[in-house]
Amino acid sequence: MEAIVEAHNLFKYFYKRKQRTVIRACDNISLSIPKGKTLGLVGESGCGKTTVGRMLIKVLEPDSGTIVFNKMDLTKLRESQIRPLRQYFQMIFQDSKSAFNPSMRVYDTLKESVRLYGDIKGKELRNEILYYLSRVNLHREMLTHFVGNLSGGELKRLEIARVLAVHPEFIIADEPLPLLDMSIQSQIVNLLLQVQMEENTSFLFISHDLRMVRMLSHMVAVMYSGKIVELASKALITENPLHPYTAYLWSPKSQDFYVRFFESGCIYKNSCRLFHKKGFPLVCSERQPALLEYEKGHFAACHFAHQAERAGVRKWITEVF
Amino acid sequence: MMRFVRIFFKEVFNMALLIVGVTALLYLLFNLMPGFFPGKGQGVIEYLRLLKKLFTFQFGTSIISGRDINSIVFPAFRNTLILTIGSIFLSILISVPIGIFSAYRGFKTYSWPLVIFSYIMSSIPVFYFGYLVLYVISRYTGFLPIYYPQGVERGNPVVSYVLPILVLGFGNESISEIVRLIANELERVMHTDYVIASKAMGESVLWSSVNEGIMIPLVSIVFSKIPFIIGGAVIVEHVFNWPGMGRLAFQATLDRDLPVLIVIAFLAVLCVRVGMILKEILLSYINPIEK
Amino acid sequence: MSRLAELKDLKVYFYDQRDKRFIRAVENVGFAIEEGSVLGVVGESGCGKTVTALATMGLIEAEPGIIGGRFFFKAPQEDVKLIEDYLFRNTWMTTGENSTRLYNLFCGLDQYVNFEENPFTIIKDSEKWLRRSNRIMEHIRGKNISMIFQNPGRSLNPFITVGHQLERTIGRFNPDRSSHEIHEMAAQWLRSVRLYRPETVMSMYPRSLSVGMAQRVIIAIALCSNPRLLIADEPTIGLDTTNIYKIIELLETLRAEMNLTLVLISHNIRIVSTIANDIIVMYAGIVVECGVRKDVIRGRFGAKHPYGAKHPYTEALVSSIPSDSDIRKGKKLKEIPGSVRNNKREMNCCPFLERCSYAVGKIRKLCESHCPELVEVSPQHFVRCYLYYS
Amino acid sequence: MKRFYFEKEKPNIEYFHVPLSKRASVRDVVSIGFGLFVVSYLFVFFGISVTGTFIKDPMEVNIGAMFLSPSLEHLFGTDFLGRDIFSRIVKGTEAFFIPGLISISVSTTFGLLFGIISGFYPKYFAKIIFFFLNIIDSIPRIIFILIIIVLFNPSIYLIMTFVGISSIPKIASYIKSKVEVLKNQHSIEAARALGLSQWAIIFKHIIWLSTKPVLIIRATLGMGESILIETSLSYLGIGVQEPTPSWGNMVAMGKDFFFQGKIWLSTIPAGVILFTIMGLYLLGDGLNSIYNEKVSR
Repeated sequence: MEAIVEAHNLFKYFYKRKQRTVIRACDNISLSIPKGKTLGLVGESGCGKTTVGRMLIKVLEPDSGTIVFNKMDLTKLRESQIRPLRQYFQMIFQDSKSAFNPSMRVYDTLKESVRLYGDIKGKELRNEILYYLSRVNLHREMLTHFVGNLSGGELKRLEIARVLAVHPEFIIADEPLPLLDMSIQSQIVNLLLQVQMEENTSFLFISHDLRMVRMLSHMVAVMYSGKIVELASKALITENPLHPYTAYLWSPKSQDFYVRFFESGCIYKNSCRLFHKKGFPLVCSERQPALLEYEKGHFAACHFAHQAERAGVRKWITEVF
Repeated sequence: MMRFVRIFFKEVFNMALLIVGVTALLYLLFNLMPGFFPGKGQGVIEYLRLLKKLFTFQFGTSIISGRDINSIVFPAFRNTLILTIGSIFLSILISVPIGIFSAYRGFKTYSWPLVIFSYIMSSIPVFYFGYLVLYVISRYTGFLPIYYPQGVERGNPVVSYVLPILVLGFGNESISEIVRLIANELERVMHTDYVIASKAMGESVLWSSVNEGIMIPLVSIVFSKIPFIIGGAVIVEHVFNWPGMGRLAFQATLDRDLPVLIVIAFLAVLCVRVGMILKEILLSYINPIEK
Repeated sequence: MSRLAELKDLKVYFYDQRDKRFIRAVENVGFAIEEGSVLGVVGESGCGKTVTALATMGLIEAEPGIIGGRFFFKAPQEDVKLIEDYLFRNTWMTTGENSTRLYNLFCGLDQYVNFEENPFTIIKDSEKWLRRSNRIMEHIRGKNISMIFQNPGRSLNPFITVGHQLERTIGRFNPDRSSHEIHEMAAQWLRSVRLYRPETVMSMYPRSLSVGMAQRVIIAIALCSNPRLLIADEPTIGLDTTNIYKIIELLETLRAEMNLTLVLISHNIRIVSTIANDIIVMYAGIVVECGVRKDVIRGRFGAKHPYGAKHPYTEALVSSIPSDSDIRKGKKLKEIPGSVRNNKREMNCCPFLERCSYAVGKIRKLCESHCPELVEVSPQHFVRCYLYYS
Repeated sequence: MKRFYFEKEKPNIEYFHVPLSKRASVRDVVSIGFGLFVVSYLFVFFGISVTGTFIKDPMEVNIGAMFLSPSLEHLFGTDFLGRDIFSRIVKGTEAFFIPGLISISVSTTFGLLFGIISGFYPKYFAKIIFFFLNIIDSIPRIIFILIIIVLFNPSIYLIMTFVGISSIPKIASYIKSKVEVLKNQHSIEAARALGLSQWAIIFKHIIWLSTKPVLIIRATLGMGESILIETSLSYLGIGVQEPTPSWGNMVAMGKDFFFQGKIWLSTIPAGVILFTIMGLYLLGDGLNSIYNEKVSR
């Protein structure tokens, strides 16, 4: 199936004037999200996954690299040309309380997004808004509420309703789950799955929790400080992860190295269990492993990926509880 | 420590630039007047000579009234400085306790008369309040000298400072502003997470919320009120017939004496900019978060 | 083990200015904590678990606040002289073994509060009560009980450096030390919290700390006065999964080292069940189930209850978190329909009525009539549901 | 002090929104009420003085009726020339009403313009704009006015435009801080991601919803300040000249008779000034505490 969004070797460096350091937010990132499928982006906080999300949606300008959306190269277009296209890719923000204008009521926020791309008036507009509210099973009474006195779960659902009202084809969910309770998280996950089934929209689900991403997405990309270290389908990621970092993400209990400082060679080597187990092999600390395809549709960026089974990477996924 | 020095130099450069700007503005305004300013070389050379005169503090003689500006302006400047600083301290002394009390107590039992008092005080017109105080003092007590002891018998000038400082301290509208700002800020800060967390650690609420709740609003409002207080001084000096810079300015406007006015404006701007520098340094000391 | 603290039927009400109506935040919640054990309090957001923690610490300022209840705490002798010389002599409770005294920190509450039923009026002089409880709790707060709050980023004073804040707390609790010693103790505390470069961390401002590091610093600050009881309110919300396990491990090792009792409050029952000895499940301000961890999670299969005695809410909570196996099988997440209804005072049906999957047929009439009582299903395991009424 | 809470029987409709009327505490309601009362009687006075219906001729000298105490015929009594004080006060509002409005409109429009430009483009425009605004801001306002009086010998209207210009920096910095708060609050980023055009975001989200309250509050306080300035200028004798009545020069005229015991000659106008300025300040304060969302537990 042809990909709806493709990104080819994106680079984005942030320069910190104070400490004069360069933060490599995105280092040669290339993704492709097929139509109607979900790509999960997993990584610890501060590994640049939010910048990837923001760049795909042209809120942030990449230093170099191209973004292709429906066979249209976005990096070339100017802002005025992109605006009509914005209807097709939307974003759900992490802190939903600050994504709304505090002095607007729920009715006005939804009215604003419904009328954005379709000129609907009066009665029909009201039905449309009520339809979207019932779509994310919010109570009719919420219409007159200010955004201030809604609870966390309701705010997130309202944000989803606002995004759906614009009929997008591609939605980026930037860490929607961490601040919510478990039961509300499962409600949101089921809602997203239902939306995908009905409207065949494709998702980029950014999170730090490998379990929820595994639940939702078809393809999973694991990111570590600006680089994609592993890219595989949902089943393969948990069955036999090639990169030790994925195993560490899945069951963090089994890992106790957490000292991370940056040098040449593989970025993950300092807290990589394989590196310590194999007696600090030179190849790891010299050469930066590239993202190679070791199996059909299974990419990994580790020198020892080809002999991962023998190295027993899969054994580390012990039952956590 | 390095941070303060860097900020200081940045601000001094800023101040120099601003003062040049102010003098440029004044010079432009004066040139609008048809032929008033008897500049021989028109335009920039004249302006540079004016700048040199201003920055080296010898103001020469005023062309209109022929008086030597230096001898008039400096004592007046000293008096107004004392008056301004005294009244700033007085208004801080009055309004900070009221602000803290009304934030701490909430607008409940005892605090609302104090807040109403601070509102009345700051909206009384300064000139009337001066006369009222004069009338009351002279009518019933009579121990405070009403007029600044002119000429020979100096008397003790300190006592005669008390009355104008009292009036300007109460009269200028900064009291209600400070009370309102501190009450709102403290109210907000006392319910933030880190103050409740420190209260759970056993620390007193006021101690942990003093940085953001009181110091920042106080410093930012007091130092930005200096121009208004200097303005207020003009009126108080007129009421008390007090030989300050304000009265001098007023006299100068009556007999259209422009050079004196330029000098007074220049000194006032100098005062305000020094205040701004102090404010920047204090704020950067209290609030370490680099924007 | 002797009992460290016991809370008896705490009642906390808030008054809603907008609707002129009472909100029942917490209704007769009670639990007992053994010395050195870990108590897990689980419940969705907005079910009153944070209010209970704040009430025990005396940090509730909202009107009218605490209405009823007694909180016994084994405070050391010198901290409690204030309670003894007050008029309320006989307010302590003695426990079995060495009859140590547990002092009631809410003593004198009923003197300030009285309420009538029919128009349901509460008359409380909250100003005097706040002043009094502050005076009592000053000795207890920070020294004997300390608390960790929800989001670590906002619990540190952003205007002073981390080291300064830690030293200030340490300095307050052992005043006789010199500043150099205090600095050394602060560095030692940071090392004990697994922060390996204490000097650089101490010189940083809270804004430049990462979430995990901020949480560790807060734990260090909370423990530097080596309290007897540590209340951790949602320590793991907002953290990455890797950080969550590290923080939980850290809490467990510190508790073992310092023989500290821990009250862990969280919305995720899986995390709580990893280290808690006994668990309390709260819903809409009411304790719905309390008991030992094994019973609450699995529910003992007694004769009377073939499929294990568990409150439907607890069952839903446990099943809503996917275990590894059913993630692999890709099962659909089981969610609890609907959301927590704000608990006005007057409704007296079972709070979990609309969302309960068992409330059908004959039992529903019982559930709708009035709120069930806590029934002892098996030794030390109480459930508040009509399913288990014998 | 005992506190009584009781629960009125309310219909069981669950509504949670916070209408503006519900959000105000007792203190805000009182201050806004008082403020609105003051603003309304200002309009009434202005209306009367323009149409000149109820009041007597404020200039008409009547030597026979000097220093009359307040009576039905002369509401506030008469001054040393026998002119009716009440009608002079009513006429006095005309001196500062229109100039006040001019100064507010000047300061709010330019303040909004500069505030938004420097809020949105922090690096380039903000530095330039705030350089010039700082120049105006650092000259004390009354000295600035004295200079202008010496130069142009202006009427009260021109003075008030300069007063408006001199209060632009304050409003611009308030609006800039408000825009910055909004910017790092994601709400503008979300709107742009949604697809709203740049101008729609600026006009609807920023101007209409967020900065409108700030402008209204600054306008009321600005009106209070312009009254204070106009009265003190006319007190000094350089604002409105003697025969035309203004509150300032009424106080000035009254002060000579202060020590003869007739203090009410200058007390009445001063009291009216106090009443008006306090009303405007309270109005600004009440609106301020309503508009910034209080964190309700």
